[in-house]
Amino acid sequence: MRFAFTEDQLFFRDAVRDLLDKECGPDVVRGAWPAGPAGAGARSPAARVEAVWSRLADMGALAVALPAVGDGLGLGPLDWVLLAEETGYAALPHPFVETACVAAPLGVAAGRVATDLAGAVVPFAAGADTFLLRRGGELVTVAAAEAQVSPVAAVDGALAAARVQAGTTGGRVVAANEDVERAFDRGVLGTAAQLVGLSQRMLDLTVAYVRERRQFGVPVGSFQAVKHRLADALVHLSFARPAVHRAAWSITHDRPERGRDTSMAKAMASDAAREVGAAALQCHGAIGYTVEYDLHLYLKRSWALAAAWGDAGWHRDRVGHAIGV
Amino acid sequence: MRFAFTEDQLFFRDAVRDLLDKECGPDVVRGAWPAGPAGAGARSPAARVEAVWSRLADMGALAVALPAVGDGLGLGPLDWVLLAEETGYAALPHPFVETACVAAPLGVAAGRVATDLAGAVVPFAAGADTFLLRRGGELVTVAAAEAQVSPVAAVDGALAAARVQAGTTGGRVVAANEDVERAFDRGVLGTAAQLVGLSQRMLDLTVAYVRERRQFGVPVGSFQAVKHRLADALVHLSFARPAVHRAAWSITHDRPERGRDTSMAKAMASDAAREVGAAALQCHGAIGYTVEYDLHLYLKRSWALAAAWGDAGWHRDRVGHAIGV
Amino acid sequence: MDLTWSSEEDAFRAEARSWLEENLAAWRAAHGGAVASGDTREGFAQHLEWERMLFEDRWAVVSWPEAYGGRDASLWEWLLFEEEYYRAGAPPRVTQNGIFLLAPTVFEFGTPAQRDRILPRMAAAEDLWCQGWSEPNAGSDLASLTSRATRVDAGWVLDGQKTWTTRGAFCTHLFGLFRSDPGSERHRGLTYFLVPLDAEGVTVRGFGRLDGDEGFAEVFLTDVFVPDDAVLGQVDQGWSVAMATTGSERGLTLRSPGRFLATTAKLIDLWREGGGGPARREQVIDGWMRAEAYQLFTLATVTALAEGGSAKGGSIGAESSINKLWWSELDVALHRTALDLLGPESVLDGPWARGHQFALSGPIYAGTNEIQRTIAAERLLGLPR
Amino acid sequence: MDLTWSSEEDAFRAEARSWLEENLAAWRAAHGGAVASGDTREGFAQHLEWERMLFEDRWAVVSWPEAYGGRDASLWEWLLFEEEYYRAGAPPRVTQNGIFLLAPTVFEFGTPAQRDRILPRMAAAEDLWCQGWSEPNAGSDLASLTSRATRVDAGWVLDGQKTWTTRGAFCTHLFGLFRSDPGSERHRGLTYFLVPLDAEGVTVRGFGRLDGDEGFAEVFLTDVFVPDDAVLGQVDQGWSVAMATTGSERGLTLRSPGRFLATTAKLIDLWREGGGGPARREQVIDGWMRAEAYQLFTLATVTALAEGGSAKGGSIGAESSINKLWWSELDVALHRTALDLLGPESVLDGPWARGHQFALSGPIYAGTNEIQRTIAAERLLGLPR
Repeated sequence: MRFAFTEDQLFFRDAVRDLLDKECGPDVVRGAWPAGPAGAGARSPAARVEAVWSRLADMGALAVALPAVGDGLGLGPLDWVLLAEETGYAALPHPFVETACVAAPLGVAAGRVATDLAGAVVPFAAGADTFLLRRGGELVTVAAAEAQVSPVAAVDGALAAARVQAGTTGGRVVAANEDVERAFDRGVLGTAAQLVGLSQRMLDLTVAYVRERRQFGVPVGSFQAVKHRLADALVHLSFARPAVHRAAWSITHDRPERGRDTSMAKAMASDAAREVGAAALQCHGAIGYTVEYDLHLYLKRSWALAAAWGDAGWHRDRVGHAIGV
Repeated sequence: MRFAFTEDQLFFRDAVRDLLDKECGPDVVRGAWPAGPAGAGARSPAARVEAVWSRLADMGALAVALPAVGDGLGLGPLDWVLLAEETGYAALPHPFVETACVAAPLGVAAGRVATDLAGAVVPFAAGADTFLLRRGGELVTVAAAEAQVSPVAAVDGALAAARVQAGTTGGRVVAANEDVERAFDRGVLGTAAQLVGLSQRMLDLTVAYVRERRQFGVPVGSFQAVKHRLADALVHLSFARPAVHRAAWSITHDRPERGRDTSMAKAMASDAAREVGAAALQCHGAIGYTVEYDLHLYLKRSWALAAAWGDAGWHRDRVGHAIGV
Repeated sequence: MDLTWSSEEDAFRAEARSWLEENLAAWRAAHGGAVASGDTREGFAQHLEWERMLFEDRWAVVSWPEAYGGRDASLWEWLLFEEEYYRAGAPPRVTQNGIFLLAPTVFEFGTPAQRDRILPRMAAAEDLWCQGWSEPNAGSDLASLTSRATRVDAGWVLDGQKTWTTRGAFCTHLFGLFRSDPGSERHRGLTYFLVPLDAEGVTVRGFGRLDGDEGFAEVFLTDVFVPDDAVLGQVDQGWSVAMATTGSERGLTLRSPGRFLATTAKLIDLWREGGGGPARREQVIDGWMRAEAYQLFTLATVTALAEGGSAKGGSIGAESSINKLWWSELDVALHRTALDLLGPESVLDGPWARGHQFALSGPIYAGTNEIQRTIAAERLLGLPR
Repeated sequence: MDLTWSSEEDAFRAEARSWLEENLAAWRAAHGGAVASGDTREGFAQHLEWERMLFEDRWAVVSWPEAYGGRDASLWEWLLFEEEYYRAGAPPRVTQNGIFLLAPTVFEFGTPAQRDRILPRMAAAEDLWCQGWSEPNAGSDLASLTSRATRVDAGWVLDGQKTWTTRGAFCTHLFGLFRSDPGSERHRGLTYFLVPLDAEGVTVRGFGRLDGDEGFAEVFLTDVFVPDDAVLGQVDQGWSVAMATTGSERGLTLRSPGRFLATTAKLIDLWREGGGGPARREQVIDGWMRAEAYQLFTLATVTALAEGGSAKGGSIGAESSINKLWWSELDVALHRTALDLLGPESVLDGPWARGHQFALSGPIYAGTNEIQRTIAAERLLGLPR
């Protein structure tokens, strides 16, 4: 029994964290938003937004789970779950989960991948190179040019979401049967990890704000109501995180409880993100309600991901079936 | 449109309140508990417990809804709902709701009444003179001596609960068909009103305690966490109360929404009692957890009544059916 | 107790309902069926047309005296009108900061000349008022504001910065507090001013809100001269004047039950459209009960107000705090339930998602819910400060 | 990461399981199948027999050194033992205040002579320890205690009153803090004392708890002489000595996940017995997930402790606050759900109702949850005091 990551895993996590900290600040996330009042505030140019993805590729973060031929490392969820957490922390405006966690283990290495495994509203569809789509009991890959992509307006402007249609033929079959569910579970896990990262980001932002912001002659963070609300947020986050890490282990070892554990992770991470997000917004007060402040970038991503890949209710139901309730 | 009681209704309420304030303090409630450690603390003798009932009868509070012949006033729920609230506030250890609200309008004036309309665990069965029991689609009255009464141990020691069996024949039919449901709704309403009264009592006790109790050099009630918890308790109580009063109106006028409104009242009053009770216990700290302090008398009654006459979940379901959800 | 409406009230409701139905259709048709949000510049102009239609037929300010454009309607009729307004799906009132926040204060504290000057133009949506309460360092802690008013000949010179002024970029006037006694602290020495935004020295900068609308503004004031009659109430007594308005904002007027009853009806429809499964059923029922309880609480409050004397206004005092806690949390709960029902589709920028984002502002604005809880605990329960 | 148990650990678990099964049956049979609550006088005596059976076969204190009656078990084995203990439905440990609260402090601060004197008799349930933290005016605010210790020749004289001492009326010894420096305030000048309850000048009065058991006691001390070796740790340093113990109380040791996993399993059975309808299904699933998450959090904590050096104890610091918040609220939620499932039968004085009442004490004792939230906010999030 050992419930902890290896030094290598933590080392890679730290490297990705450092990269994103430097290269994927809120200005970069905002740079992925459409121009307009909703995306107002400090914005990086498109080139900087693109650069993050290349840098992640350069450092091998996208190839962790690619089969161990060529650039691939052939590693499993325990090796990428912390990276997913970091991409959540940064609200990375690119399909890390879809590309590196879902598609790569299927041997798909064709640029940015978007997939309808997440639901009919496909995140990051607008900039995708390849679509990974359900067809019957199989998963097929289709080049972006061969699919019909109908963009939709999402609350999270950086989500670049769309509905995607491809014909009933063509494309390459990359998974079937149980492997489709495995791919789905990897996406669920990656998304749950991103929600944990997003929750951590929202909590960090809020703690920093309430330590500085003064009202009634004292820092807002010295009020018991604020302390207790943020303590509760921390509690939610602290208990969702090990559920996510355990699911990574269950998937890595293809345990019989894989589906149950993955769904528990997503349900808890989605609920935690809702609690933490609500606490963050409330403790900020009016400034949190403005788009020029950064909180909304993370809050809206957390709403999007909580609803994608099955929401908390859907996954709670799946857990129920697994435990006979 | 006028959502308020008449002066007469308020006057009668005040009279009952004064009586119970003088004659039905916590020592009297505790006097109705079986002797033993669970009922430890200042206890009045049985005679004083009995006296409260006689005094209520003397002032006419039990005959408000009795048909207007003899002592009866022939009045409706709007005239007794506030009295029920007061009996809840006092945690009166007698079957006021069963006798004065449920049985009296059926012309039953045969001492203390207990009824299985409340559920299979019949409150105040041990001291009842008459049982009002479901039989098929009818309600019959049976003298206490003719029923099999099997006492059960309830958490609320003053509840004097039992399971009650009577034969399939005998007794007097006092209601049938829709009138059975009307009798049930009166019991639900009276119980909801008692829950509102109990919640008010628990809140009052707690407010008084936290104003006096000092820790860390200041009154406990000056801490934001305590203030906010009790403010939330007040909010719950303040919005449950009008729901109860509206149900009294709906029953009085036998409105088509009678069942819906009554169930909404019970659901909200039960939920409010749970919230207020939990807040009261928590804000008291350890002393609230002792039987020598009074809080538990009201807390345990609130648990008992929240579960009797259909719990919050049961009534929420009934509301759902009524509104097409 | 009588929970039925009189035949006159029923007739009033019927008149409101048919007017709303007909005129809403006409207004929407005039904009090709696609009216923009009233918190955008384009949508604000469209909503002003709607406001003028309301005014034209005396529905803009039903409870005001006829002389100012109202119908002298009772509080009950006002409630009925609001219920019909939301039931009809009519749009948020872009004039609400004037008619719901400022107007009660003008009625109470204004001179006859101020009333005559301000109220008719406000009712007609000719003057558009925004509130100037908050400053960058005075949000929840309103009394810490630093904008100042300096006495000069025949008037005052205002300096400072206001922020979070809803729709400030589209309005013509601002009301707010300024420190008129330079040596004063906290609640003392403040004065309530009425400021035209086209006055020299005023700069307004709009900025974006969570829901994507450019609905907030910062207002910068540099050496802005206003005459003596720009003062509402007494000099240096602005705090108590403002608190009357704040009471209105928190209380009955801004959040009529009709809004939540209408949201609940839509939520029930949404639940049915989704197949009406058991998973979220209790939440939907709970939402209905909470909205219904808000209606009942309001009826009790209006009864008390009506019987307490003034049938037109009066004060509901600290009770408005529990009122605000209830509706603001109810609104969040209703919208969260809707998002749960929408599931994956909830990420789309639709009416429920917009409504959710707006609902989230409820526990923040008009005095945060933390402040409301403290007020309720101290003033209603008597807990020590 | 490896979430499997070794074959040695599996064997340890199997041994514990079969021992518990067999011996629990024997113990219950010896009392005609009806063992009273350990918080009543009669039940306490019955539970002492159980404690002695545990000690006899070295299951009383598995993680202690063999010399003191333990098995030198790892924290992992301790967790496994606890899980089996609760799964078997074995009773609450009436010795827990000694073995879980005092013992870690004795291990850390006791002299070799104190360890030898105290620990074996504690393990054997010969000395029965109760805690003497709270006083009538020092509950949450522990540092405001006023019981005092006066230096005399070769020892100390203790005076004062302690309260809320769980099972104090049935115990033989008390541990607690006394003010040894008469001029000191708050956390300073306190000393940690070990007091035999049969010492001259000690009076113990039991009183009733919410769940009907006589489980609390007040302890009055008047001119009670104790020798020098009744002091644990250094004179006047009692606060830091006590905090180590309090950390244990709040932390890992008192609330092993096994208890909540066992409650959850019973809750699922209850839901099934009631027909398994949809109304409370989500609550049941949620309860299971929260208990499971508590288990996982604990595994992560134990891993960190095991790798941080001491595999036997170590400190989990302020993290124990979020631990306590989670399990105490989980326990309330599980029991509330059970009462909901029981419906009208929930009013009966049965195991779930008892469990519910006990669960309600969770957010109060061992540092109220309000205090835990403040600790978590200040020490883990770094919010200002």
